[in-house]
Amino acid sequence: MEAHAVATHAHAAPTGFIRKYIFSLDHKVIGKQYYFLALFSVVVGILLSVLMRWHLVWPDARIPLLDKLSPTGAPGGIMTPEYYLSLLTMHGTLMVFFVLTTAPQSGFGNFLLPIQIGAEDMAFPRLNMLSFWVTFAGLVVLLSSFFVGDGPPLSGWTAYTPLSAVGSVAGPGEGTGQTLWVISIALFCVGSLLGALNFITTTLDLRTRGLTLMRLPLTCWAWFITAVLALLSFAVLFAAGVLLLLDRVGGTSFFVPAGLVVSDQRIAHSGGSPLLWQHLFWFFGHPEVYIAILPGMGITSHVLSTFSRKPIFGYRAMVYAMMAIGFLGFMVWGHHMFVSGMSPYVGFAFSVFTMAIGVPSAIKTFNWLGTLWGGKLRLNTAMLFAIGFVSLFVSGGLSGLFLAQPPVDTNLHATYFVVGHFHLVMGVAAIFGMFAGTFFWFPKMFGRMMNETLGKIHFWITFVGVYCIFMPMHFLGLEGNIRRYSRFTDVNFLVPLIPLHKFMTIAAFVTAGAQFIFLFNLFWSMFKGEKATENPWEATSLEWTVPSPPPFDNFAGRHPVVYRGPYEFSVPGAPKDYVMQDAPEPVAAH
Amino acid sequence: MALAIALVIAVITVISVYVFWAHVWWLPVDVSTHGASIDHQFMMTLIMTGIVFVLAQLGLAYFVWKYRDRGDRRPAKYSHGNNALEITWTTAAFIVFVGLNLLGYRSWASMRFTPAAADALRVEVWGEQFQFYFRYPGPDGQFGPTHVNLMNDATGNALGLDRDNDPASKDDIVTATLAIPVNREVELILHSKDVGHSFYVRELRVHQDLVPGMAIPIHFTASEDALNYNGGRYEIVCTQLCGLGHYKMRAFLQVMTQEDFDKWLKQQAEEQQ
Amino acid sequence: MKIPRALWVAGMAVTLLLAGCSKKQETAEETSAVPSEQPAGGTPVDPATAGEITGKVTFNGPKPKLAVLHMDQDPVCVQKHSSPVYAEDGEVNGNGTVPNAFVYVKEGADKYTFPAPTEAVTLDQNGCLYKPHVLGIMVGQTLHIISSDPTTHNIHPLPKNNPEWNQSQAPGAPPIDKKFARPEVMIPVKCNQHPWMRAYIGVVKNPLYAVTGEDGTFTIKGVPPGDYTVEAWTATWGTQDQKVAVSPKGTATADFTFKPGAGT
Amino acid sequence: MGSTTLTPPKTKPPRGTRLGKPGRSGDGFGWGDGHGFSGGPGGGWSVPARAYRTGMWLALGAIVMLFAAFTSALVVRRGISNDWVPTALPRILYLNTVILAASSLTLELGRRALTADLATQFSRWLYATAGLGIAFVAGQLTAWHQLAARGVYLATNPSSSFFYLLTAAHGVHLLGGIAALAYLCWRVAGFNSSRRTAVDVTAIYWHFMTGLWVYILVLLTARF
Repeated sequence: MEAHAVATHAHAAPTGFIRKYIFSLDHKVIGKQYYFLALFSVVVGILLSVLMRWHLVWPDARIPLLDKLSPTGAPGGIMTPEYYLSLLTMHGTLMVFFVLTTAPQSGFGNFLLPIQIGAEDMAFPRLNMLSFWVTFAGLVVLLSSFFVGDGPPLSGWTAYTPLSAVGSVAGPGEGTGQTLWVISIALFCVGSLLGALNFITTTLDLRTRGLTLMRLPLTCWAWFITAVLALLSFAVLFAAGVLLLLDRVGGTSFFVPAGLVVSDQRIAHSGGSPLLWQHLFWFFGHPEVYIAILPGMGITSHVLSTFSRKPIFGYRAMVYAMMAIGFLGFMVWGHHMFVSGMSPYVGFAFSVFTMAIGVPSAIKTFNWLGTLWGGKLRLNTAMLFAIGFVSLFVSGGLSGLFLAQPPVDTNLHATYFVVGHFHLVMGVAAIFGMFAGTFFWFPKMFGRMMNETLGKIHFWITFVGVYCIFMPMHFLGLEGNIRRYSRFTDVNFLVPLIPLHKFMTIAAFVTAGAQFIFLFNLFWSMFKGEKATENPWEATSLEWTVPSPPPFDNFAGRHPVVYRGPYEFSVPGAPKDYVMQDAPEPVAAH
Repeated sequence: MALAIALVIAVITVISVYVFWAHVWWLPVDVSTHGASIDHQFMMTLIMTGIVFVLAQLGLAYFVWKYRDRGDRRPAKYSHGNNALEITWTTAAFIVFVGLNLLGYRSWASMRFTPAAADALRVEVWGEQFQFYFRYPGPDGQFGPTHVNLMNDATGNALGLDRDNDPASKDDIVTATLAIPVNREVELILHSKDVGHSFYVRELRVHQDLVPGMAIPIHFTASEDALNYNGGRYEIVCTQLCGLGHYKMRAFLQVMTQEDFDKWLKQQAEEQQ
Repeated sequence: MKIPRALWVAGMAVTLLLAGCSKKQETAEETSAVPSEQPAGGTPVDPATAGEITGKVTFNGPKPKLAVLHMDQDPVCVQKHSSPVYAEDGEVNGNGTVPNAFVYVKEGADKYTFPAPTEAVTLDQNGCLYKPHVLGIMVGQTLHIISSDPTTHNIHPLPKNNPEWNQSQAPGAPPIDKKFARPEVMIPVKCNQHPWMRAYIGVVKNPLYAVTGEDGTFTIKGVPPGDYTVEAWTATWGTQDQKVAVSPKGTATADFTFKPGAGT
Repeated sequence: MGSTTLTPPKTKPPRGTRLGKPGRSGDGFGWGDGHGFSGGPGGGWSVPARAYRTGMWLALGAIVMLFAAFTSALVVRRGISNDWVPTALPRILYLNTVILAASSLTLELGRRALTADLATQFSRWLYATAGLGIAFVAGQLTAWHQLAARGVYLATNPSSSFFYLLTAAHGVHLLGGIAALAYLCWRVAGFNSSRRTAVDVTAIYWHFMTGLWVYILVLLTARF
């Protein structure tokens, strides 16, 4: 594969529509393709969550048009429990894989990494194109499960075995739907592995002259470390997916133990281990949450520094903290399994590492605050979302400290406390990172500015909205409100909690509705926005030295040479309050 | 704008803290002997994270307001950081986080590192889509073997007991309600017939997955308090996604005095002979 | 629902998707193709000469002790019953007769045409039990599933020969109408939310079937004259075959006696 | 990282002329510290050869993780259950091992010939390597047939599941290597002692595949 790519790299700008926009080798086009793939997925994912929230609090309500979408999943418009779980599975899978893994890393990373390191393109453009199209195929296969057999699987995005392994006898969607799910994930793994390989190689080998590792923008560091995590973890998920597929269609018994009786039917498997799946899955799954959040951290650092008009506080500490998160991220997967039947001694060891991983996260937070301290804050929309990121990351991160401790987790495991925790810290925080990135780099990507007024309205509703949705989940968790229930009417202690759920559902409706403001702003600005200059934010990294949008080969044959770090703002004695990375003139202080 | 964001963050912080402080929603009552240590560890964590939460959020709010661009000529502070500060807060965070975790060691160890006492009441818990069954060993103290070819819910033999041929099964009592005596250690042995389930009684602070192919023991003691709430009746719920009926996979736990328990068990035994 | 392994080895997801679609179409075609499965131009039954088969099903052995069904987990089910509910499989009357046995003409009726009745067979969920417990239905005839319980059930047939499905029915949800494309005796039906709930559906090619009533007797009406193999099915002791001859307008008798030890 | 050789300055990797911009020379950019940078302003831009080595080592890293996951599954699966029946491996596997080892040897001989710019010998060794690779795959398929003839299939028991899984996973990866060799054979005239990145990168992969196979064989035969 590599041999094939050798030397086919240096490419001229294609002219045909297909080569230019569809099967493009240009990292900028591929980055936008990833971005729009994620945008489509997030719209579907939010729609699913709205339907779920609706059903949760008005379980007997007739949801308009839902019976048209799935006559068996919602007869008469009333959602069945199995359809709720199908939507839940699809929501989780879409969001985790096709949004959180895709947009911040493959979307922004593809568009910006080569420009920020002064390269013409990624190291392997053909692999890059392949990785997008494999990911696209994964999305198509996943969505196709809505239209075959009993619909999408109901085993959740974690697909715990044996529920996911024994076929349709275990529930609707566990036939064809679950098989399609596994294939989709396997495809996604392949796409991500190819992408990760490309990112790492590009960062290591294509940096321009003068751009030492410690002069990289923190975004590049984040993408690089994320790519390392992806390379090591997606291979394991792929292996797990192959084993699961063999259990499902090949009659093997990797994850299915002997003597199962499902719906009074004996299952002809023997000797497999359900915990093996959990170990393999979470060995991937925990690094995965850092894959989702690290690029957001990079974007936030970049945006905070730019609009504080200050160098990032503790650049090296930021880099080392990200490395530590990446490293420790591989040693904490067992904290998902405290009550799974895993050895309690092992569980405690995992908890120590998990608490330790809170340390680099705290370092990052302190450094962000340090960056704001003494700054000259320009509170535009991108900056607001970056500030929102810090707030949400703190809130969601701190609730992780409860779940990391086995005794405390005993009572909170599998409750809404967990749902609130990970939605805040890796869901909406990461999405706030994406919003910040979108407002920040939109001028570079599309050559026009986004509307600030609409952006701010969108920010305010979203920021308050997500707190109204996800903060109460922690309170529900205290009360023992179990997650993944399709209604709360059948367990006595859940019934008094329904009013709070109603509040959250209304907040979810409003917040989801506010996203139309963003979508409108995005597409309207693409065509009607104010034309962007080369460097509208007065930022310093290399992407702001090229036109907006950049030409096909980014630097038009020029070789930028880097003389300094990426966050040289408000340098005393400098003519302006920022100094470009490629500015050769000496600067008074350093 | 700066004031607005500062205020919003501050208001969110205050409301969040208030809800925790005022126990608007709170942990359910604890009716186990080990629950106090869990709740204590929870409180320690809550206090620590609460302090960090308030400081970080209010700090963020304050900085955003204080350091907004006021349009004056004040330049931003040109600083790349402070190594002493980095080392300080790294060390502090490490000590607080890991130290907090170590404080919880004894709570976890007392629950999980030691087996149940020899005289504990042993009960098997069986999960299936979507029902819990409980099996008491009867006077012989032995659980008879289960036969997968005999498992049939419709004949009332969900666990596949062969009462005619297995002497140990003869006196086994299978119920759909878990009754336990108060103040006596109970050891549950968790099994699953089909997919993963979980056994969770929030008032008992007991939570453990049922994993097919494994027999997982847990043990606890219901405290005297257990009789005082809701007639000693608590809900056992499944917390591991197990299929379409997950949301109503539930059973009841009835805590009784030892005499009531003996009576109840005898009555169940008579019904099943 | 298994997908051929060769396809997996190819690893072509899109191909698989197509396989999924084509499989679905296949099922639909089979359903519509059912009437043509009957021999073309088969003999219609002449009601003027048709006779009947009657008999009773008995069990010769110690009366099995039926277990009490534990409904504790769903108070809705408990409230529907004032006395303990016993398992229905293996029920034997005091005189040894067996209710809920399924008796049908297994062989000998293939030369006749029996159009599938337009009226549906109703299966009710009442008191967290299926009513009836055992029922017969013709290939292509509609099974009409309703619920009289204020709790959610799921209907989960576990066929060997027909496509498996599994669908929840909330209180107030519309009835579920389903058909079976291939004959199969018997299809167990289970509600996973109340796992003790069990019905048996006998899907047959002709209307020549009956279920023994409370008294253990049955009558199959409208049988054209001829020689037949009649089978009786019980949930507990398996099946028995018997040859009977039906004369024009005559009544043939087929009694079945089951013994312990046989069956599942 | 494997970036042991720097790109020869001012030479284009093979095929660079096909799609590349005319008149540009390749510079070894990328260290960020100016290492390997030899062109001045206005110089061309292309991917340094070490990027292909880096990419290959990363790919091998992912493959290592894949087989590490399979290995841990095997160890767990063998450890926890009592239904593990060792599968007697067909003897042809040992012959296959020799064939694969020989192919690594011929590939190395080919690379030596390339270093000495002995074009004919290089192409002969290359063809020999590809031929041996195909022979190995054929031998593996024969092993599958022999097992199947004995009635041992994928789902027969856990050890046979792992046998088919690991041999198939290795085989699929090896086919990739054969494709790369076929590509090298196709463009054999384009390589010489200084234009050889594709050859060297393929060699890394091929030797890794040989080592991986020996590892799998040990894993499948070891009794522990």
